Amino acid sequence: MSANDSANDDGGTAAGTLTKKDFTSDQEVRWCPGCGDYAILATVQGFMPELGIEPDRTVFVSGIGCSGRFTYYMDTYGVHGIHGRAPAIATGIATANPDLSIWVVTGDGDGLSIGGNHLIHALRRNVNLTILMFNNQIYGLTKGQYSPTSALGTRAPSTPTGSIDHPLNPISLALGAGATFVARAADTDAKLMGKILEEAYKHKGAVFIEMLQNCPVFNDGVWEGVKDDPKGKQIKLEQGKPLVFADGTKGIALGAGMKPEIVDVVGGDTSKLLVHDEHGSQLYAHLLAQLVQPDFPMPMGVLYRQEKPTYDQLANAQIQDAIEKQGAGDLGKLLYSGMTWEVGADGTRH
Amino acid sequence: MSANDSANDDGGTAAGTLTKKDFTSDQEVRWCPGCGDYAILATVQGFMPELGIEPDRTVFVSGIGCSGRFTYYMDTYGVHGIHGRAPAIATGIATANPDLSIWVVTGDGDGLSIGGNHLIHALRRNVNLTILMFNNQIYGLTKGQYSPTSALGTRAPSTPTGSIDHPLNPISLALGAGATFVARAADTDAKLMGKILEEAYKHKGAVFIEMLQNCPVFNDGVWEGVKDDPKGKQIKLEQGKPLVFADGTKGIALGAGMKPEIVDVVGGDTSKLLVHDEHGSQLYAHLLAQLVQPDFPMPMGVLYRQEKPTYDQLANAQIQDAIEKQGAGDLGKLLYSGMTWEVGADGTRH
Amino acid sequence: MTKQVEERQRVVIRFAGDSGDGMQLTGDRFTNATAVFGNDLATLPDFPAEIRAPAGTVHGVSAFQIQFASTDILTPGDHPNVLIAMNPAALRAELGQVEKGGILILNEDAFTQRNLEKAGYAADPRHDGTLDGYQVYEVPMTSITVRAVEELGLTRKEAERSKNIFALGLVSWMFGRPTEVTLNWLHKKFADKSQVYEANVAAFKAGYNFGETTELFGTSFEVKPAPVRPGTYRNVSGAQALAWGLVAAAERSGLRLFYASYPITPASELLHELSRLKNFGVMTLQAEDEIAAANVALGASFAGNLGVTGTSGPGMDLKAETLGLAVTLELPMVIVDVQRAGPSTGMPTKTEQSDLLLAMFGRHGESPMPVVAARSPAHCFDAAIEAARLAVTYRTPVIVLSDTFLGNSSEPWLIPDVDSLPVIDPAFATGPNAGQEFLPYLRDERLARPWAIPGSAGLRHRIGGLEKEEGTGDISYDPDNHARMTALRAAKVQGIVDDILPVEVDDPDSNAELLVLGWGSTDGAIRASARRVRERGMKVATAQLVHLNPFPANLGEVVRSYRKVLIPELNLGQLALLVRGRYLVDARSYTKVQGLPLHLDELEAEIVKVMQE
Amino acid sequence: MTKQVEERQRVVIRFAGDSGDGMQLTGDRFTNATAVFGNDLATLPDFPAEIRAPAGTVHGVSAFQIQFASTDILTPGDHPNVLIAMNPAALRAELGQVEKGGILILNEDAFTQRNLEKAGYAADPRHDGTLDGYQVYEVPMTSITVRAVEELGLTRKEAERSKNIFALGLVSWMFGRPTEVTLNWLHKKFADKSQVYEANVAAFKAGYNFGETTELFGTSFEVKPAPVRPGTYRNVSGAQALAWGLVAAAERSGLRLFYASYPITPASELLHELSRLKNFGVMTLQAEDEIAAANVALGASFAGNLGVTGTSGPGMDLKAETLGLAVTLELPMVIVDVQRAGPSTGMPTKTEQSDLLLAMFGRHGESPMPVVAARSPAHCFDAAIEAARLAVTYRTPVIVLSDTFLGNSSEPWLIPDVDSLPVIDPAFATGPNAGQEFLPYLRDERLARPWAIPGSAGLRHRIGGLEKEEGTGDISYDPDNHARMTALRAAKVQGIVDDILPVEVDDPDSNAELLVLGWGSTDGAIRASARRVRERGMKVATAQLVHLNPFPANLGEVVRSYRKVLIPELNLGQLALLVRGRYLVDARSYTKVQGLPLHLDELEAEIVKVMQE
Ligand SMILES: Cc1ncc(C[n+]2csc(CCOP(=O)(O)OP(=O)(O)O)c2C)c(N)n1
Ligand SMILES: Cc1ncc(C[n+]2csc(CCOP(=O)(O)OP(=O)(O)O)c2C)c(N)n1
Ligand code: SF4
Ligand code: SF4
Ligand SMILES: [Mg+2]
Ligand SMILES: [Mg+2]
Repeated sequence: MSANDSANDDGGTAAGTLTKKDFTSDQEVRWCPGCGDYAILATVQGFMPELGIEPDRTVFVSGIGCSGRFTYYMDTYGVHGIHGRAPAIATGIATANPDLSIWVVTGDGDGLSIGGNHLIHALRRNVNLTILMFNNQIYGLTKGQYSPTSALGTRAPSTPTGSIDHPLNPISLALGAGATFVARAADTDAKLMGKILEEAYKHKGAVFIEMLQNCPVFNDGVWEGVKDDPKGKQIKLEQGKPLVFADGTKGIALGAGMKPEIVDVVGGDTSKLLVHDEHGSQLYAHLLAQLVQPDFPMPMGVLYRQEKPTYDQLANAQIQDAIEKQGAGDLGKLLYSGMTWEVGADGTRH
Repeated sequence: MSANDSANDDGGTAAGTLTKKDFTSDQEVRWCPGCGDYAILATVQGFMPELGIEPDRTVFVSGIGCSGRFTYYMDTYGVHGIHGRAPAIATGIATANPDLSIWVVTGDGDGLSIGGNHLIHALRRNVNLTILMFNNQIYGLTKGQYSPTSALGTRAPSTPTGSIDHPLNPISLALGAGATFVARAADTDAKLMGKILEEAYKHKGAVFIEMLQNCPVFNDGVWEGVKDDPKGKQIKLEQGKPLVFADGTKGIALGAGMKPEIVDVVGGDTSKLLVHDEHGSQLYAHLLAQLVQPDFPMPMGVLYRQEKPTYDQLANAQIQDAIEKQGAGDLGKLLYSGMTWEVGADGTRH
Repeated sequence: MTKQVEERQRVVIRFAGDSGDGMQLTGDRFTNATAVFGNDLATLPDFPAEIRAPAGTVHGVSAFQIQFASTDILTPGDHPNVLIAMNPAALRAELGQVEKGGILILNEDAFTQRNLEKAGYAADPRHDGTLDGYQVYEVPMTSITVRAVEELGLTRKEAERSKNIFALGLVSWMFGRPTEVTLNWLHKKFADKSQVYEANVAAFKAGYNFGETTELFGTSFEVKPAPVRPGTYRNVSGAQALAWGLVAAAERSGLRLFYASYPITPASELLHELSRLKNFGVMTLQAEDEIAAANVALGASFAGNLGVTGTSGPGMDLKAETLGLAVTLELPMVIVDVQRAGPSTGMPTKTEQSDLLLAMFGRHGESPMPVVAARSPAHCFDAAIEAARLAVTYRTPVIVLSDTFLGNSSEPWLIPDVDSLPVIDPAFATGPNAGQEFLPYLRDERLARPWAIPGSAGLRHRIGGLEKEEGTGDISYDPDNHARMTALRAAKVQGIVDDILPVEVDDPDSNAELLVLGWGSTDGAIRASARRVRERGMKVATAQLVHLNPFPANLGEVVRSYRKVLIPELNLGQLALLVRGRYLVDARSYTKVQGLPLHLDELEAEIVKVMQE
Repeated sequence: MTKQVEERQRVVIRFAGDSGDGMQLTGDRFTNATAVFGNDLATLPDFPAEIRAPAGTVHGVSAFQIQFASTDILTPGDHPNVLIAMNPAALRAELGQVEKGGILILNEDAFTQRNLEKAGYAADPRHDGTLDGYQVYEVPMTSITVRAVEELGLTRKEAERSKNIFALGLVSWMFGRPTEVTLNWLHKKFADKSQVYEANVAAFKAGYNFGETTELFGTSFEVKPAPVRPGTYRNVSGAQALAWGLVAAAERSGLRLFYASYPITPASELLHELSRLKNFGVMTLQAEDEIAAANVALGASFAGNLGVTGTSGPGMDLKAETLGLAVTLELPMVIVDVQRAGPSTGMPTKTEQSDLLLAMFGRHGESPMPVVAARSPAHCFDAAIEAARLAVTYRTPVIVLSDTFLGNSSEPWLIPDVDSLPVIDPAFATGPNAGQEFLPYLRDERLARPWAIPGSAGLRHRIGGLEKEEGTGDISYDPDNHARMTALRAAKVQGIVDDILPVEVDDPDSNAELLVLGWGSTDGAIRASARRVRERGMKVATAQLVHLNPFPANLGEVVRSYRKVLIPELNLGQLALLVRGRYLVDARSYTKVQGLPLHLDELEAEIVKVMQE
């Protein structure tokens, strides 16, 4: 979303002086006890002031789902849209007013099931907005049906004998769609989330962040395999550092047939390991995307970023160009353009 | 789509004895003179008999677009659906009757714009069908608006000063969605198309084939950069052979930072080159996907394939299991299940 | 001391507590005991909108209402005579609905300062006059339950869980419910984990004996069994009945049921119910969205299955374009719309009847479709079969309108004999129908076209959304052909009128001035209010529409034969517009758009008002 | 020899040829010359359904029809008096419509065996009696043209291209069109590539002189200028006028126009036209589908732009859910539906009026929306402004109904003075509206809520699709609040009735028995047929609705004041249902669903029939 260059004009509260309270609405939060969404909300509300974002210039747009309620809890401008369409609404807002800071909150169902197409098109257009996808691998609000990210064999009310469709990998899909900023964090990892939000805020263009979110009611512990052992099951991505985990005793190398593989790091020799470069090649990012539990530790942090002109900039630039080249449109002239003819009071023509 | 195990039962004409005529409907073909669709149609109609497909067991499903008319020209069963939904209709047909051979014909707008979501979900489910996407980088039927695959800066009626959204790479997207068979051919390359159709027909699961199609009326020559110089601008993929082009004088290697690069082949030494393996890693397939004009020659043929259980198999198997485990359902028993009570003529209960 | 027994004709009880308190289970158990005892009954659960609102808050309250009687009744009742409130929030949320002077049974232990605050009570309602005029019984349910089970050595938390079963026992005593029904159920349910079983049995008996032995309750009540037609009965909810009706239609047509849907409250229940019936050969598919679901179902129908899709309002909007395709493809398909309160996301857990005009006209172009509405939970079974019958016989998509109220509520059901259900003939095309040729749009006497499925030898054909030439089905831009096809599609649907029952009018005195005409789920409330009006010595006729497109053949005559016609709907007058426009009768609307079912007393008052004008 | 000149009051000419023959351009040129000459006129292009059907086939025929007259006329005419057929296919496709005894001008060179076969003629229609009774003129247009330009040294192919200009020259002579208009245009157009310019000038003159000099044509025709109000005129098509109307609305409201759309015939023209107007600050976005387009426009409106989306039937279906959201968000938004023949994909290039009930009711829940219909090509300009005015003033989505016929056809337009156009006040919220607080759903006297856009200090608020509490806009499940909000949304739209003009009735003799009531694009045909009926000495009144929701305040009174009401529509009676249901008048329908505009003679006959009953 667009960094807010002018902190003080037309009455926006000055940045820096803001606190978490300034981003907290008066609405009672209504998620289930223990829902991962609480942690994410607290982190976002707490971190916004540090970014110096003005609430008056911030818009949250969400779809339908437990995640969708996020919008009501932020004391900013907000639209709680219909199911799956938040990226489209946000595209309209961002293109209409590029000065705003626009955040889209969606879920694995809202964003990847009904809303999958809008998601990929918002990403390919590189619209200037930040998409937070709360991935709990389940439909929470509608009481527990499996989602496009649910593991094969998930038993849910709509699949009592287990789901049979192969799950989507949100990161692969985002990269496949041409996303220019891709990151991942766990709901409870406030520190990492903060880092990512800061980078995301600086990034001009479409940001996609997968939040590993726990749904204690319908899918409890689905991410425990990653969260219970941060050292062993997560790779903390650091720019320019090799891909290591388990206290540096293991790492990721590019194996034969272009398959990622886990190798032991002996005597601190990381020469065989892949080195993280968030500005690296799309292919490298695809490799990171393929590191998923249970076979691999999961990369956490900024996986990929790339600078590209944003849709809203280009769209508004085209208008400016047109005005400069053709001059500001004159409605009268337009109506009289092409062939016209005069009829005099006497019926004469010329 | 499902190979047709039984050539002769319930009256289907015996395979082998069929000719192109058996697959040619009585409808007058109505594409523009010189349209690439003619070549594709001729190849498909001509090749079907060789595959021993029975027209009575074959279904073509298409969306809206010039490409969508394909269905009317095949003398098989066919549904010309609404815009973008063909993969969903085909999913219903395939799941209802796994014995059929199901072909989806779509365009870059039908399949990637309005229909993008159904496409990726059909692919991830690995439904047993073959998707032919006619990619002419334009909306033909609606008279030439730009499409999701149009190059940046495309001037079209809706973008007189040039399009500003970054094009989608259909192959990357398909891979990102988890496609199990991905291939590419040019509309005019009947030989290659035939090879691919044969492999596709053998493959159980979702097949995605990108057809580089020319629209002489609204986007003439958009693929000339690839088609005019097959040797120099195409990589003919062959299983187990290195990625070479330009009569073997050049090849593709994996460069630093995991970027593909073009290298000269000196003295026939191809040791540094990548070797094609259609059963290879997803990552390798993503690399092939990134080889696009103008920077690279484009890989033609089968880029990727992987065996996975198909949706229709699994879905029907679950029903069989249920019947075996619980016994075939008895409606009477179902209605009487749970708590019931008798009321006698005298009003007594028990 | 022996206690008095007071006889009542009908009683409405509402169990209310925190989402975690198991009120739905308590209600179900009480319902079963009541059913076996032989009262007529109707029930309505009332879930909180949030998945799990904070415990102890008003938003977290979950309630279950049952009306049971010694005569037949038609609704779960407007105003509870008895409210069981497990905590202050429950009291606060529900008190407004309880009849003045009604009985309140409160869980004393739950009325702590903290809980009162959570419920938003400034002062304790038990002492500030809030409850004046009610019969209040305070029972320390939690502590008694804990004591009753203490020797079983459960943790206090576990022990407390049984307090709803204690309440169940208490109320079972109050209304003389047979205890063995509940005890047998507990036995089945907990056969394995015996400790919990023991605890629940102990809690249930404790509750029952508490009523029996303590001085607190002076009287218990007796509600005699209701006389009903002999046969085997069960309790059934609308969702269950609708799902089973679809299965029955598949069985009676020999077609495979293919249900494709995208989850949405309150329609998800259908998907869940049908997903459990795989051994009936039922195929269920959870699609990526409603558009896909509709197209998958349509594809399944093209392939020779009974393609069905179900959803609620927002999903109906999305399916519109696909339904239009189904209309022009003329393939059998059933679309279930479990209506909820709109517009837009609206109030997803609340009921409404506001999708009628959407069902009629919610597609571009002239796109006629039969519409069938279910009138009671059990009737959802028949409505589903009827929709499938019309869809298959006439090769057309058919919309079934249900709603949140019907889907969630339940009633006793005289289980039908499967062989008595209508037989549906798919009549697949088997060969050429025009000399050597097969013409996919050559129609039969009902104007239905042949259904030729892929795999059939020699019947290959292509169909699509472009206008089709009569007979051949080839693309046609011919003006007269389009006019003809448009007329044929309309005539086919209108022609169904000869194949459906006339609307039945209930006019006991056969010369009433006023006809109350309804459709769908308002049936019970309309008939019950009419009864009350008649009990007051006034004459009123009622009729309930099941077929909304086409209207029954006799409807015009019926509405014209009454001086006044009143149309109560849970919308702003949608059926009224159709009836007025079609028959030019000055039907007037009674509308209610509160997300709640129609209440007897409201409608009774309106009827009387209209009659006295 | 001197030739006769015969005076005519009105003439209908149809230019027909292969898609490649440039018939549309020929028609446009003739139209401009005719406009300058001063006849009243109306035109209608008729494109082939396929992009480029095989050359020489009937499906590849492209036609352009113009009616021009010395009196004012209202339609492009039913039956051409003159047909210019550039090849056999054109003759075959169009002959049926030509008036008996009409003039046929054929390009003799094109009547080869091959072309006759391509056109599907077994025998040569010129010699088998097919053309008996017509005045047939065979002109070797191709060869004369080629000869006329030969010294310019073009290839034969290039030379042949000018044959349409030859035809233009010939017809210009026949009807005494001023040649300089065309010559000036050619000069401008081809200023650069002089060779082609020369060729076209030569061809035009050759055609003109051919008529003048050869014996073939005995008479030419004179159609005197039509008296019209003084002022500056231009020719304008419906698509152009609608696009410009939106731009005008943006200018008069100070809002930025944001048009988001997904291409679809015939609505794409709007997207194309507006994409060319970027220097007016117009933002256009081609979305991934219609759902996205609607949501983008809604988002733009939330951000303070005038969000507009346009489409045709299939796209309207898809936008339904989003329009419902717009209704409950109560944001200004305009939705343009350029109707085409349905259902489903139907006949994409043909016209129809069958989306009226969809516009009224095509959303789940009670979801009322104003609906405005354009009545002529030029009126599309006013309709767009009116829709935007209502949308902004009442904070509501508004649907504009146009159709293929309106969009493609054109008429002379007395260009309005920009300053005379209505001023639209966005009246953005600038501060708290309730003490220190800002309440997003606190309404003004029109029941409209404040429009507070992101970036405004201190007006932060969240809105969504769930039911909202009156005033605060917070989520509310309160039954009474839902009833109130539902009523308020309905009342707001109904309240617009005080802000729109009453429907005008044209009843010259002021005591007609029959009222012909129409809406939208049938205006011209209805008024013209009424004239004819009056010319036959009978009395008939007409009225054309622009506002379909709400209806004008006086409509009830109007329809009740006539003994008979006839409602002609290009659908199966959609307005008729609304009028009957609302006012209980026995309005009868005259319906035409052929993908064609209403024809005068058909309607004239119907009117007479109805009056004589
Ligand atoms: C058009 C439409 N279809 C379906 C629904 C019902 N629905 C609401 S949220 C949801 C899925 C939510 O899953 P997810 O996006 O993962 O969000 P979560 O609740 O898990 O945070 C569904 C199916 C709806 N509201 N609208
Ligand atoms: C719901 C809907 N929206 C829009 C259209 C108009 N439309 C028809 S085809 C098409 C795009 C076709 O492009 P593509 O898929 O690339 O097919 P091509 O014509 O290029 O083969 C569009 C926008 C439609 N028919 N239906
Ligand atoms: S259902 Fe799951 S995701 Fe939704 S609020 Fe409850 S815990 Fe959170
Ligand atoms: S428009 Fe293009 S794609 Fe369509 S038929 Fe013509 S040439 Fe082929
Ligand atoms: Mg989820
Ligand atoms: Mg295309």
